[in-house]
Amino acid sequence: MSLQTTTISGVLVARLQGELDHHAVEKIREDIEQTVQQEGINRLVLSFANIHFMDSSGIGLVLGRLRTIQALGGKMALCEVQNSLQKIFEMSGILKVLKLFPSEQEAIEYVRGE
Amino acid sequence: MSLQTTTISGVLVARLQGELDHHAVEKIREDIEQTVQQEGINRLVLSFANIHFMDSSGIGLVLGRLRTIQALGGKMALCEVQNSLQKIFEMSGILKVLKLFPSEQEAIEYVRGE
Amino acid sequence: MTEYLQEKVHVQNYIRMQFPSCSANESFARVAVASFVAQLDPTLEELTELKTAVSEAVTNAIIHGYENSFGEIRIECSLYDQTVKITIEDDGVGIEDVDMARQPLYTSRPELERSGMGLTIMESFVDRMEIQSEPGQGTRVTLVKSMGGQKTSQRPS
Amino acid sequence: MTEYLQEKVHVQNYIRMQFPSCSANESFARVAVASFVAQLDPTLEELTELKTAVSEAVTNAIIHGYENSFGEIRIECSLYDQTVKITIEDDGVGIEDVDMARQPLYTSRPELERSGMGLTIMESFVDRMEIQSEPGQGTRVTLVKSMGGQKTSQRPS
Ligand SMILES: Nc1ncnc2c1ncn2[C@@H]1O[C@H](COP(=O)(O)OP(=O)(O)O)[C@@H](O)[C@H]1O
Ligand SMILES: Nc1ncnc2c1ncn2[C@@H]1O[C@H](COP(=O)(O)OP(=O)(O)O)[C@@H](O)[C@H]1O
Repeated sequence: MSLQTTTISGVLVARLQGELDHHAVEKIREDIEQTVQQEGINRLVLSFANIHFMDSSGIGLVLGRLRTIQALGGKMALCEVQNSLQKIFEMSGILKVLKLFPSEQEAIEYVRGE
Repeated sequence: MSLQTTTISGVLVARLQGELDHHAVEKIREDIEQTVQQEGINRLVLSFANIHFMDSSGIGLVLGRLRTIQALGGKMALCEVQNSLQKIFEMSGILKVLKLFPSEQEAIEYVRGE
Repeated sequence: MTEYLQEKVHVQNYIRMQFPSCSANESFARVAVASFVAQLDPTLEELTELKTAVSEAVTNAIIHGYENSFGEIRIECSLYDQTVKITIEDDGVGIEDVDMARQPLYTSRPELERSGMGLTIMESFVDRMEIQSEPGQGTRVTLVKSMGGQKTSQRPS
Repeated sequence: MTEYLQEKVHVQNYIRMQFPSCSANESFARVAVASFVAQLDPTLEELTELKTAVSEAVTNAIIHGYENSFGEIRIECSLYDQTVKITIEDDGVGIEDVDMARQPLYTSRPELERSGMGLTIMESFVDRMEIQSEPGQGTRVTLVKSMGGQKTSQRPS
């Protein structure tokens, strides 16, 4: 599991990679929280382009980051969720509280309020 | 594991696929022996293009087929062996008794005596 | 299916595994089970569902059963025709109220960012799920799933 | 390395597995071990070498140890720093003369198209191999290999 973060026009884009289980999520959570705090950012895009496996720990990660971003008065979105994760996303209720975009660019534009 | 056999100008080309262990080898051996007998062929090319894992059962398979083909007064060759199998092939001594070609075409031409 | 849960049927093949409650073993457990079950020739979707369910159960044993301290997890996996039965066992704290635990969104550890969806996902990804638990003794989850039935759908490479 | 074989070191993580002597379990065994050992961040080459050695040992237990009849195989795998120690055990017929068995090209079953290269390959693919065997009691093979040392080489994806 690894995480690549980059800031694009004031938006923190976190590109997740590997298998999103409890083991992987612990480190990713810390990394994202730290970057958000250090860079004083409150706009976040989580890219699932390279996630082909995820269990409910991934749901916890997404909802946890939503809580952080909302507490900072910011905006968050998801992008490029693979078909294999469809069922888990539907069951989780995430889709009721978060928007999901086919491309990173669209997600970035959305959280920038464009 | 699966096996695809085809006859090209009197040469039986057996394209191996999957992981060549003891479990897989048992069925492949039978299939090749049966086809050789049924079609009355004594020229054989084993293609390793789709074999990325092999243990010593694979060595047994190759040497066993060489024995069959030699008993029939025929000719045999190997082709497209992946880099990951290099060490096993070197240790096995197969390279001392069998020719190995980069392409199926070259192997076919060789066993046809061209 | 019921007979299977009661172990009245003749099992064709099985594996037993045990390992400590480290989160690094979550991926080992689901990959090992998937690789064993591959003999049933499952679809990619069936395999992903089973891996997800196993991942949830092992994570629960680590986080809830052993509360992130050391303990041993045991998995047994057996095949009968096109059906797999998996038990995931821990000797941890156990569950006081199994019916409450099975409610969607219920979690006893919200501070660890648990979503409370683990058991709900497990249940929906297998044909049958049973939970046996004794507070102070441990928990045993049994999953039963038929696989590789429809031979025409997409298979893992 | 010697200390490791004598179990004087503190093990960080381990798995224990047991399964019947079906040839279908050969691929399960090597994939499970590889997936466990992935935590050491091995190179693709190291991983393939280890999988090959495990495959050879499990095949030997099935063909020679249990002579293709039913029996149980046990694998234990433990990690210490960058080193893995694996034991593969059977309760089969055992080996009369271990030194002879270790000779390249020696096989007791040429009629099964065995090449006699299994133990030789195992030995060359790990750092250390030990064989303990008691005729009529069974065989235990111990493999020790350091992995993931050179962080710059190619890794499995
Ligand atoms: N193996 C277990 N040992 C003890 N308690 C468990 C175990 N598995 C589940 N539970 C209890 O059931 C609850 C619901 O589990 P689950 O649906 O997987 O959600 P989550 O893991 O997100 O809390 C847990 O919060 C816990 O209280
Ligand atoms: N687990 C085992 N139980 C009994 N005999 C064994 C076992 N492993 C190896 N042997 C003996 O050692 C010989 C050499 O083994 P190996 O080098 O792997 O070659 P092969 O498997 O091709 O025969 C075998 O032929 C067998 O007689």
